[in-house]
Amino acid sequence: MSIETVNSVNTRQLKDMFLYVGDQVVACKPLLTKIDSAIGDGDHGIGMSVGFTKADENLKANEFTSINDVFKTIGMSMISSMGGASGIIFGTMFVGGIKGLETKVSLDLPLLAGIFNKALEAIKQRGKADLGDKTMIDALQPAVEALEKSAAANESLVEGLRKAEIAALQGVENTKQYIANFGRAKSLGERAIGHQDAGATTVLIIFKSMKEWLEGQENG
Amino acid sequence: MSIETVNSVNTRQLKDMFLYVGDQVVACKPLLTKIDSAIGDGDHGIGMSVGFTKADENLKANEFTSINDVFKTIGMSMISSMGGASGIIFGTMFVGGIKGLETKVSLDLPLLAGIFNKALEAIKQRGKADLGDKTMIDALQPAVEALEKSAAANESLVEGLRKAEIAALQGVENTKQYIANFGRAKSLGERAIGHQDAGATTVLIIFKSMKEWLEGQENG
Amino acid sequence: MKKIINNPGNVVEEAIEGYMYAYKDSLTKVNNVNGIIRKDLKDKVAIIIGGGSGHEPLFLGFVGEGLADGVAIGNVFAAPTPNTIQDVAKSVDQGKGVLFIYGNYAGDVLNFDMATELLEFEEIQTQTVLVADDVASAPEERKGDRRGIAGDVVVFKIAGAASEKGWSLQEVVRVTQKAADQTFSIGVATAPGSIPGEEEPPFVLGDDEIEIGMGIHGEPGMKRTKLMEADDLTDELLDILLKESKIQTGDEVTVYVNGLGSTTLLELLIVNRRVAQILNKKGIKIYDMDVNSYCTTQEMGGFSITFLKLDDELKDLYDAPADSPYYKKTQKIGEEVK
Amino acid sequence: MKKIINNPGNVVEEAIEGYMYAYKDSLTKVNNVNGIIRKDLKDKVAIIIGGGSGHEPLFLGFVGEGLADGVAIGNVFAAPTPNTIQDVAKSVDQGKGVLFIYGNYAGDVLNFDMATELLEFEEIQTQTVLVADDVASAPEERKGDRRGIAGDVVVFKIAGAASEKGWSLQEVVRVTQKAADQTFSIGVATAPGSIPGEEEPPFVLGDDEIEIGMGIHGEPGMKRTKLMEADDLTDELLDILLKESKIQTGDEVTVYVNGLGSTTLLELLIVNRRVAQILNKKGIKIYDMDVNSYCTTQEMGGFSITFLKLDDELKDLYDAPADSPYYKKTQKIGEEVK
Ligand SMILES: Nc1ncnc2c1ncn2[C@@H]1O[C@H](COP(=O)(O)OP(=O)(O)O)[C@@H](O)[C@H]1O
Ligand SMILES: Nc1ncnc2c1ncn2[C@@H]1O[C@H](COP(=O)(O)OP(=O)(O)O)[C@@H](O)[C@H]1O
Ligand SMILES: [Mg+2]
Ligand SMILES: [Mg+2]
Ligand SMILES: [Mg+2]
Ligand SMILES: [Mg+2]
Repeated sequence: MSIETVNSVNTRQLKDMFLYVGDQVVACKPLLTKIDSAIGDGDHGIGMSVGFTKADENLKANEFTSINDVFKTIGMSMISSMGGASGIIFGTMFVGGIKGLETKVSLDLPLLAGIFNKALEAIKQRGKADLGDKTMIDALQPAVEALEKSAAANESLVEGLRKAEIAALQGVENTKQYIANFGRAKSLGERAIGHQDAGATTVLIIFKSMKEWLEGQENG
Repeated sequence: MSIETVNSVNTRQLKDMFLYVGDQVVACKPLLTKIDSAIGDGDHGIGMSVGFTKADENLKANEFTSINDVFKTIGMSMISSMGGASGIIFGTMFVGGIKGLETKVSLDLPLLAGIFNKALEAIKQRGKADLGDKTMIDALQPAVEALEKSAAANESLVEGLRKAEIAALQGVENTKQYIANFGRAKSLGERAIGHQDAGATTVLIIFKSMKEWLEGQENG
Repeated sequence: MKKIINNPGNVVEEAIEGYMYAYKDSLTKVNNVNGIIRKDLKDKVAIIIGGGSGHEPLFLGFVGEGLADGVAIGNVFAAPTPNTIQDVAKSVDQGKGVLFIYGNYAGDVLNFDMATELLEFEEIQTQTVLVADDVASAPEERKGDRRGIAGDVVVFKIAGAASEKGWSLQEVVRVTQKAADQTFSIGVATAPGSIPGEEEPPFVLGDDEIEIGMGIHGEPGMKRTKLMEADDLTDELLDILLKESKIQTGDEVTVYVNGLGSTTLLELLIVNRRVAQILNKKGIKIYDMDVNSYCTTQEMGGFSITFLKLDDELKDLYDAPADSPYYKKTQKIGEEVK
Repeated sequence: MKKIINNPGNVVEEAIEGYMYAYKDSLTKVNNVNGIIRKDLKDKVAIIIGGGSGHEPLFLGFVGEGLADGVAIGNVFAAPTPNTIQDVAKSVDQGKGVLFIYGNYAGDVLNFDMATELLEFEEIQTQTVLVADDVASAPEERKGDRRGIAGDVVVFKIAGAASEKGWSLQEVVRVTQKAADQTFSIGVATAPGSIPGEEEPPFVLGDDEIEIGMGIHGEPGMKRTKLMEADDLTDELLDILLKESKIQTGDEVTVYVNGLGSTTLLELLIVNRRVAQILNKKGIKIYDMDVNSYCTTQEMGGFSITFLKLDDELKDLYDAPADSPYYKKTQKIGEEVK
């Protein structure tokens, strides 16, 4: 690929991108474990590793003809292997946005923003949590908003992801101030304050890794 | 009592002497625990405390008309409260020597030597252990021999107990070289070497405390 | 933490294999998922239980006559996946409906609910009763937020007995919900457990610290305090439990004293003594007491006390025979079969 | 070590009290001593078991139908006193004789033997079968020196079933001795237990050290080694156990995988999986497997594996129903009552 700005990825590139994302999340397992231990039950890193390892396996074992299939494979891998809250929640982050979507073979920023926006709604519906409840939504929602804003400004895919990462990071920071209303940290009350949410951290890692992979493509 | 050498004790004094002995053994509970932990199951100090505490209770609750009764009360207190190997073994150390003995109201060195000698035989018969098996016998047998020798030389009761203590101490030292053939240290083989036997240590404490009590009477 | 395991990623699968070797005469493994069902399925409402691993014998130990018909097993401390639940449900359904019973945790609710949606497509009728017995996890006003802990077991017992009687799904749900509503627990933690394969414990307690009300995944409780004598600690727990449950003089309860892992039966029996003394003093009738480690968190230290407040209907169901690998209730010889 | 106790000197008495509150319908406390007996004593040979406390549910948990008629309970890790044993024996004797069954430890032998002497005066006929299943504790030439560990339970089971059939004392002794002779165990320790009230553990193991063959009171075993994977460890234990027991292709065994306290059921099931795999591979028939923590040493880490080699007579007795608080064997519905 050229050093030009990447404005869209095809099915094969999308698969490669998420293989890279998965590797990064798996590499962060100890960090996620530590964060979930502080206010949850300590298994978030393990769960995400299981999910992305399964996704990795299923991505590698198959050829894909649409980006819909890539998203679906990742999401269903998570839902069918992880269990726990995050199996459904992160699974829905991938399958929730492609429901009813016509078959696509390339992904640009507007489409990505649209998919994750729909996924966000699906997550909220399933999990009943909203912004400020100290969940992954606190990172995902601002990230989605950043994607949308960037798309509206006709910015490139990589630029959109850069902004999404920044927004997700801010979201993770925000979770430190919240008490938890969902998940295992729920009963913690005031004690949760000062600690960041594990799932939100995973969302940050996902956006950061998508961006890194794209940057790698630009510079490569 | 005078500063004269004490040559015999009456029933009441014998009771007081063993109340003192009991206190000393109970005070040594942590030491005995530690020794039994190294090569046994760590409960010898607890067991001896239980036994002497029960003896203490029964000695204090009753008036005694013979030294036989004092010995019997101590021994039966142990047998009926301690359990474990040492309940029988140390119980027999007190009841084993007065079986068939005519009623006595005072105890001198030859009688003490005789009682403990008979007790030693009873212990051997019950427990099937002998000198060199790394048990309390390794302290008791030399102590009894010292008492007998001292009695044969017409020495005083306190002198006899001084020599018994020295002999018991040597016996305890000897146990360090032995492998154990009885009790929980049995399976230890060579690994028991270097460690002293817990029961032998208790025998030493008993003789040492009897002597101390008598010396206290002389000086008092 | 020294754990007797192979690859940490395989603990659940391998434990299930080991379990199946031991109980293959009465249980069957469901293909491809971590689910187990009874061999002698009856033509009745099916009871399905489930939850994360790491709490053994909960959940897999309670499949059998008079208890659950199937269990959906998750990874360590993680709810089972929707497809596991779905496959277990399909394997046990007799066309009379399926009742899901599990502890009230976000992850479990999400996964069982998704399974329910999937099962709707297959026209399998499902109902759910959540166990939310842990009074330390939320005040009465937010009862629906309470977590499920050892009380799971007694609710399974009631549901299993009701379904075994051939009751309709609606009736089984009604009485199971009644049992769940009347089940109250409180726990205390003295030491953390561990996640197999992880070096660090999920939480830390000081050398002489305990935490009253701590959840079975180390969820924070009501207060940290110094270690105290068994009787004082039991008194404090009972104060909370009696207040929250509103159980009072004249009521009748069955009591579970449940060890969390490394707290020994010797200790649990000492606690049980105090529970009985206090209940007797308060004039609360003791129908039965069960002292066991049913719901553990690996080698976590501590225990919980559970009360199920009984009425005649619940007593009858509680007394029914049960026969699973880790919970058996025998019919006494000469006793009338109800 | 944080223990949930009151005065350390009272743990045994208080635990017995707590136990009696839970099981008073089926058991009776013997006055003045730490002994418990069945309520529904039958006109048969009486089975008495006993030993030190701290190993719960051993020994007190195994009194009931098809198991022991009475238990004599000692202080923590100490044999029961002669008068405890004597009073328990007097309480259960029906004039058909009493069989003492206990683990082979010096203290237990001394106390039970003294009780035997005392009972002779009262013309109560007693016999003794020692359980000496721990193959790590002495080589075959000194089989009589072997300690008794988790194998106790399966021997109690056989004896209880035989006495329940109304057999004579001589016949019950014969078959119980046969069971004891055919019971073999090997253990491994990963962490020490504790004596309630004592701060220091009775032994120390390095952070990654385990000890193969260690006894249930921390008696030294065959070798210290590094922690290994469950399968490798199980293989090593099975090698020793199969060699010492001479159990071979074509033989039939029942298997107990017994946790020592803080080793979890999850881990024990993983061990059981490997045991089953190896036995299957070697063509040794598995009649039954029981994975439980029957014989513990407080919160000691580790486990033991026990084999009882079966013949037709032993199988029949093993299958008989049993019903005690911590061991139940149910008659399957439709199964013929033997
Ligand atoms: N209802 C919910 N909505 C959105 N995210 C949630 C919800 N419940 C939990 N989460 C996310 O899941 C994360 C915890 O995941 P994980 O530790 O894997 O599951 P569990 O809580 O079952 O142990 C939390 O940090 C939070 O971000
Ligand atoms: N057969 C025996 N003969 C004499 N003394 C014995 C015998 N067996 C054990 N002992 C003594 O008992 C001591 C151990 O007592 P204790 O720890 O109280 O009992 P246990 O061995 O039952 O835990 C040993 O140190 C030893 O001196
Ligand atoms: Mg978690
Ligand atoms: Mg000892
Ligand atoms: Mg979890
Ligand atoms: Mg002992």
